[in-house]
Amino acid sequence: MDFLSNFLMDFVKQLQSPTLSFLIGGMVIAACGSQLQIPESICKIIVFMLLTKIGLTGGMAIRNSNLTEMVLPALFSVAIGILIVFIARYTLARMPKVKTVDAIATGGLFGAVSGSTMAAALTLLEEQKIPYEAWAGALYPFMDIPALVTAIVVANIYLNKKKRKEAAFASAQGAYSKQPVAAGDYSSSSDYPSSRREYAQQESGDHRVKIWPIVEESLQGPALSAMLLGVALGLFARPESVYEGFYDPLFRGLLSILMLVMGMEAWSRISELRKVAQWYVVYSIVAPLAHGFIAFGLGMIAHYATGFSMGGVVVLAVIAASSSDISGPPTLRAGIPSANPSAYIGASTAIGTPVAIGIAIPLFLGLAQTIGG
Amino acid sequence: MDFLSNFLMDFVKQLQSPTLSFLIGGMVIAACGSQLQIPESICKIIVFMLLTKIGLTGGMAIRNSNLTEMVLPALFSVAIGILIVFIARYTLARMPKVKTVDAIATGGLFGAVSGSTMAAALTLLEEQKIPYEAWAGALYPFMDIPALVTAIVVANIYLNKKKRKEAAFASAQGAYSKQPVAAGDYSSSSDYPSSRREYAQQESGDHRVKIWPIVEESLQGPALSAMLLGVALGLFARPESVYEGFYDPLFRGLLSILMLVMGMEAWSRISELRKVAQWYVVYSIVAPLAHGFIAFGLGMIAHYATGFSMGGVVVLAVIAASSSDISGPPTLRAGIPSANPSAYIGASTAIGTPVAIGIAIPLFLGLAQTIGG
Amino acid sequence: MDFLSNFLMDFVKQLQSPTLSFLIGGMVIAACGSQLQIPESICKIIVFMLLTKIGLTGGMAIRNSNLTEMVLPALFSVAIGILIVFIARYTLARMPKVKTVDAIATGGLFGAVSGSTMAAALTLLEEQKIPYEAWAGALYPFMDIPALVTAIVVANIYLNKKKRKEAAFASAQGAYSKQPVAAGDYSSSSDYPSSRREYAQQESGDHRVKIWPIVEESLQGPALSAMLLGVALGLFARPESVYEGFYDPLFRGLLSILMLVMGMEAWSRISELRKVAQWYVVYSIVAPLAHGFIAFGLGMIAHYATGFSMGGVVVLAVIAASSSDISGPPTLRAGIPSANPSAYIGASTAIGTPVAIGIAIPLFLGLAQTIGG
Amino acid sequence: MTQKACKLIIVTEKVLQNKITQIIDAAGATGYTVVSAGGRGSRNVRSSGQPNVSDTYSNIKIEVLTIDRELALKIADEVAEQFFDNYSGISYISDAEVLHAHQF
Amino acid sequence: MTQKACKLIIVTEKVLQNKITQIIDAAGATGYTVVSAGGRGSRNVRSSGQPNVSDTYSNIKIEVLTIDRELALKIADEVAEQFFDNYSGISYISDAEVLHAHQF
Amino acid sequence: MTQKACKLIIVTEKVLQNKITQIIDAAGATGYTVVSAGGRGSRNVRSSGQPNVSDTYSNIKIEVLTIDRELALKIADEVAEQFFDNYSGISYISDAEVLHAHQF
Ligand SMILES: Nc1ncnc2c1ncn2[C@@H]1O[C@H](COP(=O)(O)O)[C@@H](O)[C@H]1O
Ligand SMILES: Nc1ncnc2c1ncn2[C@@H]1O[C@H](COP(=O)(O)O)[C@@H](O)[C@H]1O
Ligand SMILES: Nc1ncnc2c1ncn2[C@@H]1O[C@H](COP(=O)(O)O)[C@@H](O)[C@H]1O
Ligand code: NA
Ligand code: NA
Ligand code: NA
Repeated sequence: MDFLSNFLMDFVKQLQSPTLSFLIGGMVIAACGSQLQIPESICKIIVFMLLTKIGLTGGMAIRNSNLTEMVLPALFSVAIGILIVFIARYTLARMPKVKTVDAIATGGLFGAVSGSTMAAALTLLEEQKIPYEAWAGALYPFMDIPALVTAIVVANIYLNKKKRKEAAFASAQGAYSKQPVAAGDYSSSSDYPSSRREYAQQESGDHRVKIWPIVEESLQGPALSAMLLGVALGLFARPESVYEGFYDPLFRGLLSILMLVMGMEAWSRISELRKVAQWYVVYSIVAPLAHGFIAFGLGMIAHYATGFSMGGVVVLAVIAASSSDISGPPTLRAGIPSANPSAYIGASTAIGTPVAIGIAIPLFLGLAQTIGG
Repeated sequence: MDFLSNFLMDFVKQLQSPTLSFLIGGMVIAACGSQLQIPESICKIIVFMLLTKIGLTGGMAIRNSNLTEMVLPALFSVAIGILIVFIARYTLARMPKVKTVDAIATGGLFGAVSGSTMAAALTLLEEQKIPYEAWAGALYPFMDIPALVTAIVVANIYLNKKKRKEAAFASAQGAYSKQPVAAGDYSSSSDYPSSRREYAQQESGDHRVKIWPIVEESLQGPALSAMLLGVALGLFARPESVYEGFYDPLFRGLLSILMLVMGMEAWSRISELRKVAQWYVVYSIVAPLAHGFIAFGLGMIAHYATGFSMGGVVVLAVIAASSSDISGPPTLRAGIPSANPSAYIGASTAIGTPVAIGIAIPLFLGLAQTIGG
Repeated sequence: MDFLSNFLMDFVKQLQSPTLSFLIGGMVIAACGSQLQIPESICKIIVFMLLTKIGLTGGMAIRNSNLTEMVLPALFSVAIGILIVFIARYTLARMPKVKTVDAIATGGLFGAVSGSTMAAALTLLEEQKIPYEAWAGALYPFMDIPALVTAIVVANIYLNKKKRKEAAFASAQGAYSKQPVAAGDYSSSSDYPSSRREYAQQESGDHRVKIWPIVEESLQGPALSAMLLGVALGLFARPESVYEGFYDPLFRGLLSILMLVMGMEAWSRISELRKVAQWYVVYSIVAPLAHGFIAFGLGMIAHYATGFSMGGVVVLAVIAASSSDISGPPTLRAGIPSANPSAYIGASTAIGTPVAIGIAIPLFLGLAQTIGG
Repeated sequence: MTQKACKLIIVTEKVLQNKITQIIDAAGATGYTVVSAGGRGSRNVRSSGQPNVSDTYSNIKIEVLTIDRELALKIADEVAEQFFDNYSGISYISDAEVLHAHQF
Repeated sequence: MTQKACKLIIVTEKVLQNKITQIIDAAGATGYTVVSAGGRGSRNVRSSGQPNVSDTYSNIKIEVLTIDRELALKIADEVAEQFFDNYSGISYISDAEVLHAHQF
Repeated sequence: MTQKACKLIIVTEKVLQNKITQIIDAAGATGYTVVSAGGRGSRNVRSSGQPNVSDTYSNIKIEVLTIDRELALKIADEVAEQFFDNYSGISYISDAEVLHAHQF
């Protein structure tokens, strides 16, 4: 009882933190119809600076770290990223009115990681003075990439199975469509083939999806490449002066602006969710918390096994709870073109992300404090 | 004599402040034909940050304030906002070659408030170490909205009166124009009705302008909603860490960039003024000072009645002297579409704002120091 | 031996500085195909802030300086700017497959100054605690403008000579092309003159290029006008508060982002160089160092003659080694339209600038330390 | 299968974007495409109130493919009637042929 | 010397830009022009995943001048076949007359 | 009342914008519309010198509605003569019908 009331008070207190209150503020002003716009170029540079800073922190930390400590958490990250996709495959995809590819893509997005959600968690950990491994941010790619790769591979295996026959048929048509069209008579209406082939069918010849291009595309995305750049500079250069005078002090303020944008974005996406099956709403409320608990559990194993800090456990839980907002969507769009982005982006942006930031972060923080303190 | 020379020396010193010198610098480099451009996205984010900061200051102050102190200044703000429109209605509008609607819209713009001018005043007050109520910035909407609403209502009442007959005629024509146009013959020139109806005539049916939509539109504008967001966060959240580490320290520097832009903008708008009656020039030099003096007087009443600080009196005078630059123009454009924006925006941007910042701010500051010291 | 190994260790250490490591990082991530983009509006505002800051530093310094000290370095700057163009005229232009106008334009660009390269040098000087005259940044226009003017004048003299005959012929044709074209018959194909005149030929009537418009265009460019604005404000206003609270503390961090962009840009331009003669590659590796050594030598003369500091000598060498990236290209494009920008921009951006920043800066810094220490 | 269509182009001030796209939707067109534009016209009824010193365009160009000329004219007429007294703007039509049996 | 040409216009999602310009190049067109666009269509197969709250457009409009109708149709066909099942997009053609003997 | 018109389209490098709009004004056209564009051409006389790594377009597309073909050709001719030797660019014309008796 006392525990619960403490927990709730802590919870409210954390909602008052700059990070979460700007998120809520964004939702509120969007709901009020505010015309406020944060230009896209500003959002881009903020994301760049936040992830470069996280990377720099990680890179400078790794220099003096015992990297064997990172092995177990990194392995768990990979496992969680893959697991989340299969959870979606065998829960969300089974729901009525939910298309299987849409569900797999949604799983991929929820398995992937949001840099801004992670930044919010790191900030709150610092505010609460809970220590965490400085390399914790570097777990990001270990969960992000496996989730996206798994989703794309699973979706294409599913599509290949389902479409083997149709694909054979369509490829015959495709060849036909390449024969020269009779031209010259401008007003005559030529007869166009109306059938088209599934994009993934190009792979259908060898019945295999190539994994490396997906990994490469993820690493080249703006979020991950900013972070890896930061790690590399932190490792091999001496960025301390700009880190201390620029990237670090501006971190929280820039994050508050980004949170505002994410709140506004969440609100404006809610209407899109109406067009898709209501199970997406259920999934995007439950999934972040479920994924977070799984990761929290695995993190506790690492805590007892290799001394992974409680702060690190929270980071692991939050990146599991988060869903990708920057590099995930385009990667999935290209890798599973037949999946409906309204479904997966809507679910993630409108509900998944606010739940991850506004509920999962304070929840796992509180849990860590209760267990750890 | 001594007083005047002191005053003049103070004046020059204030022109040397970063805020005012960047404004003048902007005018000078624009006059020299500089190709320097500050991207629009940067201006937008600067305005957002300045007004959020002012809002945060206000919100955090209100938490520990006796809000009854705010009642009188807020009432005066409303009164001044309305009064300024009527002043324009009965002075500028009576001048030869000045169209009445244009004059009313100009009055509305000069009655409304410029967030950046206010930011400049607050910065100079701080530099001069003159204390003011932290909630003083929150007077903004109390003057801004009444001025815009009054201008739109007065203009539409005027237009309704004037156009009742024409409107009846035009609405008959309007109905006619909706009958289907004979199509099919591509080269024949169909006969289009060339008459159009006044947009405001849509209101002419019930002879009333709806006030709430105008208020709503003002509140939803980017400037006011950033400020109100700041107030709300200052009140209900704990934004101290980002306030002290981000919004507050960047305030002056960002303001200097915005002042530069406003100086450049002022210069480049001057040519537009040539197209409108020269009375606009007279009005936009005199009005900011006149409005400022009225507000200063009312502020002094509040000073003696309820202990409103001298710094607060300066803020009140400056927001009266200022004319809106961000949310005012589009609101007026939509509310009084037949008014010529070259007239009101030109008058405000090219002359009104430089006068308010470059003359009114140092003037009222000096006055307050002389009276208060 | 010991000297060399010391020098090399210093060199590597300087490559680890934030400035140079972000440059290298940019090249690496571009080579890895990163999708990271720094929005153009961000680059513009960074350039503005860096050059305003350099200007402010200079302007505030000049207030308390003995300006006669600046005379010799300024004269040397002018001389170097002019000399560099003639070097290109009599070396690069003589190479096989190199068009003379292209070579002259390349010389102009390498003679002109890059604000960001200069900013990098100033930052490294500060990190190494090597003192330099605060007005050193103000040498920029003294080298930049003469180089651009010389290149345009030399190119047009060359073109006038070469084309006197062709020009006469073309201008006859040009007059012919102005006679009214028979219209009315929409489907008939009118006969267009296919010959066109060299743009510079408009000047060929009086056989003289006007110099003042080129100077004016340089001064009005975004980089130089930001810097001159800073100088003026530093001289005549009191910008200390924004300088210390905004422009100065953000300088290094913003520079690191700009260096990243320049690294990415350099890499992505390399392919363009393949289209032009390979002598451009040789030139753009050798020229920055050669120009730097000439300037270093002249700087040493000023060092012994008038006490020009060793830090100032480094600045002089680096601005000589640098090639213009912002205002130079458009000025040359307009002044020598027949020169191929792929050649000069490619040479400068892809090789010249990385060499100037990554090799020339640490080289001349090391040299100054060795000589001076 | 190609399909003859009429293409209506409206160039006007950015502030009108929402109001005009509502008219287009209400008229029953199947879609529209909007592009940022700058420009200068003969009437210049009203200047746009956009900042001069920044790098943005203050006009928009809206293109609407309609199945027949009548619908295009209806939209253009409505837009002109409501706005072109007080706002800058021009509209014109040209022919187009929509490909691939797009449901438009 | 003017030259009759065919102008193909494709309006579709920005993410496809690179893939479509590759198709255009491969088909042998001499060039293309791309413009940022916003819009609304009838099919709305997929929404773009672009942020709603920012000020950018998420579509592109690509214009290709081709020497004959056949090439335009070939490009449009290829694009529609590969993408228009899963992405928003429309394509149409109109006539144009290229001036000045531009090698296109 | 609709009015037959000629639409001239010029796609060229952004640096020429001011110079070309001066030519258009001087030639007596009543207006023009400018749009930011990217592109690739066959001639690529000169690359634009714009940054590759940023997200902006370095071309512009200018559209001029003219009352007759003659004026369009005059402008195109002048532009090509002054610039297209040294700058990338293409120009073409098509037909249009201006609506609502716009004074153009
Ligand atoms: N002759 C023209 N050719 C192309 N665009 C035009 C023309 N006249 C006007 N426009 C466009 O229409 C807008 C409004 O024109 P106006 O109402 O005449 O001021 C201008 O800003 C231009 O973008
Ligand atoms: N009738 C139309 N007129 C103009 N543009 C259209 C039209 N229909 C569709 N579009 C454009 O094509 C894009 C894709 O259309 P759709 O595939 O129908 O969703 C839209 O976002 C619009 O930009
Ligand atoms: N065939 C084409 N179709 C559409 N746009 C073109 C074409 N050719 C050239 N352009 C445009 O014109 C610009 C200059 O072309 P060019 O002078 O051939 O390099 C290119 O950057 C394109 O934007
Ligand atoms: Na996740
Ligand atoms: Na006011
Ligand atoms: Na140089």
